[in-house]
Amino acid sequence: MAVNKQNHKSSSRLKLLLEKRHIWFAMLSIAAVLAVYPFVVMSSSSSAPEIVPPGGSHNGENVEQPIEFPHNTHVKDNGINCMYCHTYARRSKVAGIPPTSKCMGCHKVIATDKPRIQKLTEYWEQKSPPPWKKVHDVPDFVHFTHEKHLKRFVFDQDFPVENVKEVCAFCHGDVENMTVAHKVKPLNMGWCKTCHINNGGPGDCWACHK
Amino acid sequence: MSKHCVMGLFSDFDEAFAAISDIRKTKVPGVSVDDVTLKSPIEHPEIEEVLGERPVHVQKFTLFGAIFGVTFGFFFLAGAQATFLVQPQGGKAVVPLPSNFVLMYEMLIFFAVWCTFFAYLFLSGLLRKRHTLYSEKVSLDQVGILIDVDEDCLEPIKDLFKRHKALEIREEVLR
Amino acid sequence: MSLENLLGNWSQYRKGHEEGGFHDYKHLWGMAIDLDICIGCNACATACYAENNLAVVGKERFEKGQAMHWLRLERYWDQNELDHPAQGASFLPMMCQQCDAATCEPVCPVAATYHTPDGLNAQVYNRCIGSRYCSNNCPYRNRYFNFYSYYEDSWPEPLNMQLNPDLTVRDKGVMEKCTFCVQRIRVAKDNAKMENRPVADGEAMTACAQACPTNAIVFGDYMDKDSQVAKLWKKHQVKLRLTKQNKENPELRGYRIFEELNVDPSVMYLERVREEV
Amino acid sequence: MYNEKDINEQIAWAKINADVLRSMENPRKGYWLAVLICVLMLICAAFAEYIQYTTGMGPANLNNPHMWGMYISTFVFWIGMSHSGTLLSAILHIIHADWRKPIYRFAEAMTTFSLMTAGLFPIIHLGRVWNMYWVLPYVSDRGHWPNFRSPLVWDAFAISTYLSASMLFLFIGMIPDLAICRDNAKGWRKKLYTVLSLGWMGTDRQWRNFRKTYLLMACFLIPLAVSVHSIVSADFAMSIMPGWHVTTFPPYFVAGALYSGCAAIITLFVLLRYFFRFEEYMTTPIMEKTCKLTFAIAMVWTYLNLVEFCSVWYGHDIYNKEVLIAKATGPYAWVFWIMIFCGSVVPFTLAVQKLRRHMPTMFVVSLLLNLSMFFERWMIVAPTLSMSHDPHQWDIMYASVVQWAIVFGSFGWFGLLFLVFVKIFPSVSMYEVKEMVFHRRRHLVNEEAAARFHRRKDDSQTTTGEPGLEGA
Amino acid sequence: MSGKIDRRNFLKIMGLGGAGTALGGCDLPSTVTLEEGKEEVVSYLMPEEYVIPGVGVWYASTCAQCAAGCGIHGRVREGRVLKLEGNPDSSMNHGKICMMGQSGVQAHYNPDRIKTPMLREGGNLVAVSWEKAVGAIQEKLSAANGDQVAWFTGTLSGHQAALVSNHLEALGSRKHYIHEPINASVWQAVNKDMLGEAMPRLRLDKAQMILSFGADFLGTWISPVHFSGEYAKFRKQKRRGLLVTIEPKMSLTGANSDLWIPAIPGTEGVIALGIAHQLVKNHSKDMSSLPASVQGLINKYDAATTAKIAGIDEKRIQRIAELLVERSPSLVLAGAPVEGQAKGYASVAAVMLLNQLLGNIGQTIESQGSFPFNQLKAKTGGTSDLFSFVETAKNKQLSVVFFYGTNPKFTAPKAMEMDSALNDVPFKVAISMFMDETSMAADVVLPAASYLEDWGTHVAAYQPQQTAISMQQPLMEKLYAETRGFGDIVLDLLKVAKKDVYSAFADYYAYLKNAHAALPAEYKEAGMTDGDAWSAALQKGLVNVATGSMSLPVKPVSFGDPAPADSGGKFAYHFVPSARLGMWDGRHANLPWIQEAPDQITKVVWDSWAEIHPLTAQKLGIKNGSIINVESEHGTAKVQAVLIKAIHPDVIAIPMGQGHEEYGRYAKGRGANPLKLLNPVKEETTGELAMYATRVNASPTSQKEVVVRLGASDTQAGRRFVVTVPVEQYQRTEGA
Repeated sequence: MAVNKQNHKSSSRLKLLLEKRHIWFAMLSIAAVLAVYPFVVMSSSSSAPEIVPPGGSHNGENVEQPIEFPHNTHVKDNGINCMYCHTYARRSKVAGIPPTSKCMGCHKVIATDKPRIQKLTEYWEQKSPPPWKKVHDVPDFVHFTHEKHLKRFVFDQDFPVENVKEVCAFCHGDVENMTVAHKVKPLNMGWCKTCHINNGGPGDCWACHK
Repeated sequence: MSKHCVMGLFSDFDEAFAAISDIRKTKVPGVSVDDVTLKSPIEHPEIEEVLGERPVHVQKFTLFGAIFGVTFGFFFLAGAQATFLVQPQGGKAVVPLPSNFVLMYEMLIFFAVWCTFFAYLFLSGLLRKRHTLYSEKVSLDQVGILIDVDEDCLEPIKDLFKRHKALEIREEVLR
Repeated sequence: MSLENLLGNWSQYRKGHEEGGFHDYKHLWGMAIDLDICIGCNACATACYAENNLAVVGKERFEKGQAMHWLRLERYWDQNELDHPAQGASFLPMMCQQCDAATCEPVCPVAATYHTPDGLNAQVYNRCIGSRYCSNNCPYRNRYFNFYSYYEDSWPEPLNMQLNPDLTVRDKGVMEKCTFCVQRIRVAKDNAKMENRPVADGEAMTACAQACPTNAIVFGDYMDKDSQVAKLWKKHQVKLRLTKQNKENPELRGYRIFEELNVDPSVMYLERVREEV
Repeated sequence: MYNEKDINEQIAWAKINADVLRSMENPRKGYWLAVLICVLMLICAAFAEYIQYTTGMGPANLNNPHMWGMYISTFVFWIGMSHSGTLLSAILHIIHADWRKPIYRFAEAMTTFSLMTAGLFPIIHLGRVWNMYWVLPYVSDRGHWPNFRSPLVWDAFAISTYLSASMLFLFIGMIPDLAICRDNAKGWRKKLYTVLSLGWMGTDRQWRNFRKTYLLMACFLIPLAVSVHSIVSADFAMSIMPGWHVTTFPPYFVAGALYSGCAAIITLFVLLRYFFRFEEYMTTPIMEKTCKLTFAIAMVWTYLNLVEFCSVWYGHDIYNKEVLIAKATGPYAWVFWIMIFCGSVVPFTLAVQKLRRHMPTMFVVSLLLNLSMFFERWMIVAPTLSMSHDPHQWDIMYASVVQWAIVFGSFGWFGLLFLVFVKIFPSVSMYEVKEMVFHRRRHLVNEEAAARFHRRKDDSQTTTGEPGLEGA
Repeated sequence: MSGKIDRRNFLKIMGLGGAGTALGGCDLPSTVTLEEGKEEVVSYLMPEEYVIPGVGVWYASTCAQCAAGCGIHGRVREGRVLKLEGNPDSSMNHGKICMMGQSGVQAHYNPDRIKTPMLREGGNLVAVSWEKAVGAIQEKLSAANGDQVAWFTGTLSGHQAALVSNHLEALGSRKHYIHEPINASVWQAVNKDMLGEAMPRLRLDKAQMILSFGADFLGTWISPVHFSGEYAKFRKQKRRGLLVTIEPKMSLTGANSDLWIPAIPGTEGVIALGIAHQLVKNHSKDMSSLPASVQGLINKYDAATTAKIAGIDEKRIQRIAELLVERSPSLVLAGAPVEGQAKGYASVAAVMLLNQLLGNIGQTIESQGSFPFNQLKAKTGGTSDLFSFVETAKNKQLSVVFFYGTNPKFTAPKAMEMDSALNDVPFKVAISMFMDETSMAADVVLPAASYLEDWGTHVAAYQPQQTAISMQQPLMEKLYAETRGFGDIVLDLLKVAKKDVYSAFADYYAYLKNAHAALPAEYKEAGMTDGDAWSAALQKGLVNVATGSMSLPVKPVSFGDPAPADSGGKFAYHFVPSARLGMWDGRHANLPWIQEAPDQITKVVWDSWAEIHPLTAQKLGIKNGSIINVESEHGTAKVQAVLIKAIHPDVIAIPMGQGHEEYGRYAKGRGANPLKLLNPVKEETTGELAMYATRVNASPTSQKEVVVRLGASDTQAGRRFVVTVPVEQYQRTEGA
């Protein structure tokens, strides 16, 4: 390899290149593209009263529950409203797990022969509720409240309450078709924040962190 | 006709200087001063008297880096500040220029320095495979002259080197 | 969003300068503390411990100045007293003054402390990295730092069952301070919002104001012109956004501490009164 | 009185190579002992940091008024130290003071290493160290950015810029020397230098670009160094705290930085000269010049100190004044007066020629100067926190064992880096000494020729460089 | 109330999940704490009525942290009580609460609570079952002669007091010792004699001037929260009320006075007489209705004599008399330093005489009216029962004693030999939440439920404008299954002692509900069932009681010369065991909030200390923070010296409350107990312990410690922190 020669040649080519004016435009346009990227990161539509469901997906782990509760049977096959069991959702920050008595209300007579129901009955008789595992868990410093989200997306919109599962699905996914619930949305801050921006939610940090 | 590369080592710079000026003067056909490379343990800017002016372009990259740094700095900072959902303002500007100037200044220098560095690596032909015709004595105290010549000019050059009391002459065939 | 946000904020900034900054706030929580009837009984400070999950640090750490009292009751003696403090002691409940131009805010490297749209000076614990600059830049020295994981020994079981679940228990390395009981404000605002009505005066109440046996601490919304606190500020001719108050009646008792530093605190104190006998 | 030359221009180039390369070989027992000491110091710091990491900032004795302690003052100290390289190398390079050539390399290394030490302190002092990267502007889905108005973010930017720039400066300046090392080394060193020298051959093209790059770097390094220490001063000056909110802080900090940098150069000068037998390169006249420079900076520092006191005094800001009075009379008075004595009185020894030619004296003096500078930083950080606006929170604070251990260990860390450096990299710039020798010899030859031409007899006085200060 | 265990389970797991710690130690919060299936969420077995997880509900109850009986609201969430606030319906505290009341939750959740009954076996207290513990008690009770059984309690009122009385009655004993170290017993005795009513209603809000002789009504006197509210009204009157305090060591009230005058304890009576002298001589107040002996005393203490004895400037005395006349109606009060002397009764009577002379009675001192339910009235006490208990015990006249709500082993002076008296009682039953000193000495310890998990009623001794029976209801399930409410324990005793009456009640709750149902019809709204009325009472937290209005007849009281007689001998300094709001008599020393709350005056935390005037300290060679020995005839206390000007130079004060030998991790081994030093001097008329009559000496040791206190500077260093303006300016702008 004729290094020396090569060097001279390349340097003279470069010299040509450098003397051309348009190189400056090229360089500055690279700079401009790079410089606006923070704008691009956050760009999205402005707040509006209509509902923009949050996107995003998450491949949740399969959580082992004491009883493999089949959400599909209850919601899809039997058409039970989410808030029938998760009754606190409209009144409190937590949606609540139904008390065992509520399960037993039906299952004293329904499907008593199924092993899962027998397990439930066992818990009931031992007077200890099943130790459910938390699937949708946000960090302790996040103060999410179901009550206000339902107000925003259901009650303020005159959204039919019987279809509330569509709103629940924003964050909990298609529970209707799940057996044991698992996480299908990221539930992380960026995700929450995007939804807040799209739906005109508060942008104040203290809205969630106290 | 194959190309050859010759290197002569000289005990001091004055000898090398004289040798190059001889090359320039004698005008051996097929040998151009442009093909001469001086290898020295220290810098000899005065060699340009005989080698001819060879321009340096590093500063242009530096300028580019500086301009890029300062514009990027501004847009980056302003963009980031504008995208805070809640503006920590307390009645103060969202894009506060005085404090942004500080960071723009730093970014100017940051990019300028790095651009200079990479331009230097690029323009001085570093980071390449080393020429085989290299004597470790160049890094000690001797001065080398490297010249690419056609085969037929080889001897005159060697003679010229010898005339100038070259301590050692090496050659190599270029492919 | 972002560009819009930028422009919107820019105009807000301009407007802020013309009209005094806080006019776009929906609420501006403020306080008025009457030092004449503050008896220095510590009820407010203890209420703060109870409400805000404040760690009890113990004697050794208290000695080192690592206590976590968000509200401290300062006690001063007259400078020119002779043998005895003939006019008693001066008590001063000192909590975060929720400055409108807070000096702590611009210095936080990660923007963990910022100004909320309620005019509060917020501290986001989970964003804080513990550089402690905010505390250094607070002339009131009202920011407290978690020098240890206090929760480990401050609430031995079952004392931890008392912890207020509405706010975070802070771990080591995090700055914290008085929030004007933001969780209580939040509840009041939420209740009002659920019922689609404005927040009533006295509905949002800090724990200290709630406890104060003499009602020396008055808390409320400065933007609500009918609130007790707004009336008091008005009565004492103290205005926000001023470095120096231009009172028609300079004898009125309202004043703000370190007003001259231009930090624009949201707490107005009323001067202590003593009768020369 | 003393008419020595900066350097013996007749010194053979081969000897230069040999001398410097010798210094990089065969560490003696003393070297390993020094390494061991440094490692032990570092272990102290690591242990202290472990305690602090696991239990919180409490063991450091920080408290409500004193949210910052010796970590920050040591941070400022090391940042200040880092200005030595810039001063000696960049500034003197630009003004063509060629006497810098034998000593700038280690000064530059000092710059880099003290920056690497300084940069640790803001991290160590964080309450939640594990989240330190939040200060950097990185893209995340949360859309979080640091608060660019905070001087601490400026610090992060400035230090990273300064660190990368000074490392590049050090590295670029070392490439020709690395090539020399490459040509003389064997084994792993050969590989290392081959990689690091980036294929340097000393061609005229490389030299041309090299010279330009080096000059450009130097040009950027000077304003950068000034801005870095101004930004460090902004950590204080941008606050509203009495004693911190001072307009003269940026120049005061820069002067202090140059001062401590110079003092540290003297210290290391003496040490290297003694341990590596560099007497021929680190000569007494060069020491004298360094001392004179230090003396000048010491006087600038003294002046700025006085200006600060005066402006506080005449400004009549009560809080500021209180802090100033407390500095001089309060619990930290002993620190203050040691700082004044060592920083403003002791440097007069540098003006005495006899003393400044005496290496052991200069070693001690330079340590005293650095002590003064260390105390100066403490006097900046502590009294303001102890005596700020709210008298209710007044307090006195001395650093705890944990703080001391980490500060102590930082010296070990710096020492270790430096010790590794001197054995791996040439601590005297060989090619530049050669240049210096070359040019001086050529100058001498010309002078002699001129002298012969003018038939002057007396040519003994016409050595190059400046003559010594007569009978100081 | 279904599923007790489940609910508690729920609390512990789900509740704490919500409260939990926030910022996990070294984790990156955003990555690590977003977890799935790691945390358990426990549901109810049965839905709890009224309980919505995540929503706090406020329930009314009554504070039992001191005897004042303020109404409280407790915030309950997920079955846990989280915070206590004042009950706005209570005319006692109008929704306000003091630091002690706030700390009630810490007593309730205290980690050092007794969880099981304990029985002394082989010298040690061992955990036993309730059956065994109660069996042991019943065994001793049946063996004992009825009159040898006694109850030793703190102030009791409401149905608890009634049950205790009934228990004693059933056993045929009249021995109910009631002990409160912080009391107003002598003042009450004087009132009883003078006004016919021990606890008249004080109208601070109507007074133009209050002259307080050591009555710390803002801090520790009778009903501090109520008086604080009244004080605010007193200050905010059209003409701002004037407060003058005369006391040996600055109390919280003293700290808020317009004029604070330090006085040697014991000379207050003389000062009062000196003022009376001025009133009679210069302001033509009529003293003709007074007994001749009193007239003689008034004549005796002219300004010069008073000034000489009390060490107060003559002009001050004249000026105070002038002000009292000028600002009528006024209110003159006497507190512990006046009472706590051998001649305490005379001193208090001399002070109350001023009210009589000034015509305040009927103006600012009103009758409480007659309370219709005599059995529910507060049973208050002081320190005289300590003497009688020790005497009776030493005479071996006691075989079984029940202790509740008091800790005499801690509060009795060493010289009283309480320890040996307790040893002389063969069987002691302590009903307590904590292992305090007395419980440690008991033979059976019964774990009491906290007042936040217990039922009860309270009728405070001092009733504000609206008299009420305060309701106490559990705010949450019992924390420990083995604890029992005090009412239940006494009821169980009564079920044995008086089976025919009490076996009808399943538990104390049933008893109370029944008692409420038995209230006259005017206590229930028309058309309400008993159940509704009961719910309404619980919801409001009180039952208002109509009291007949009564006037106070003033009876002249004759008393002796209150001038102090003794010189103290070799002990040069007057000793003041001062009371602190918060620590009280030491019963709250186990609450971390109280320990960490700075003392109001000295701002010291977590310790006890001796307050000394700087001049005295200089004389004794004591520096701030020196460890000193405070030595009385009966003991020595080693404490830290705190130099403070807010004390008479002849006085050394150590606050009460610390110096526990037991009482849990926060109290144990902290500071010194000043009560141990006291001389067992009796007040001559009432037999109370003269707590302020002890003389001490102080000497420095070589040790010195940092005073751990809040705040560094005693002065504002020129800052505008607390700005004080003269009252004239206030009147120009806001008052009058």
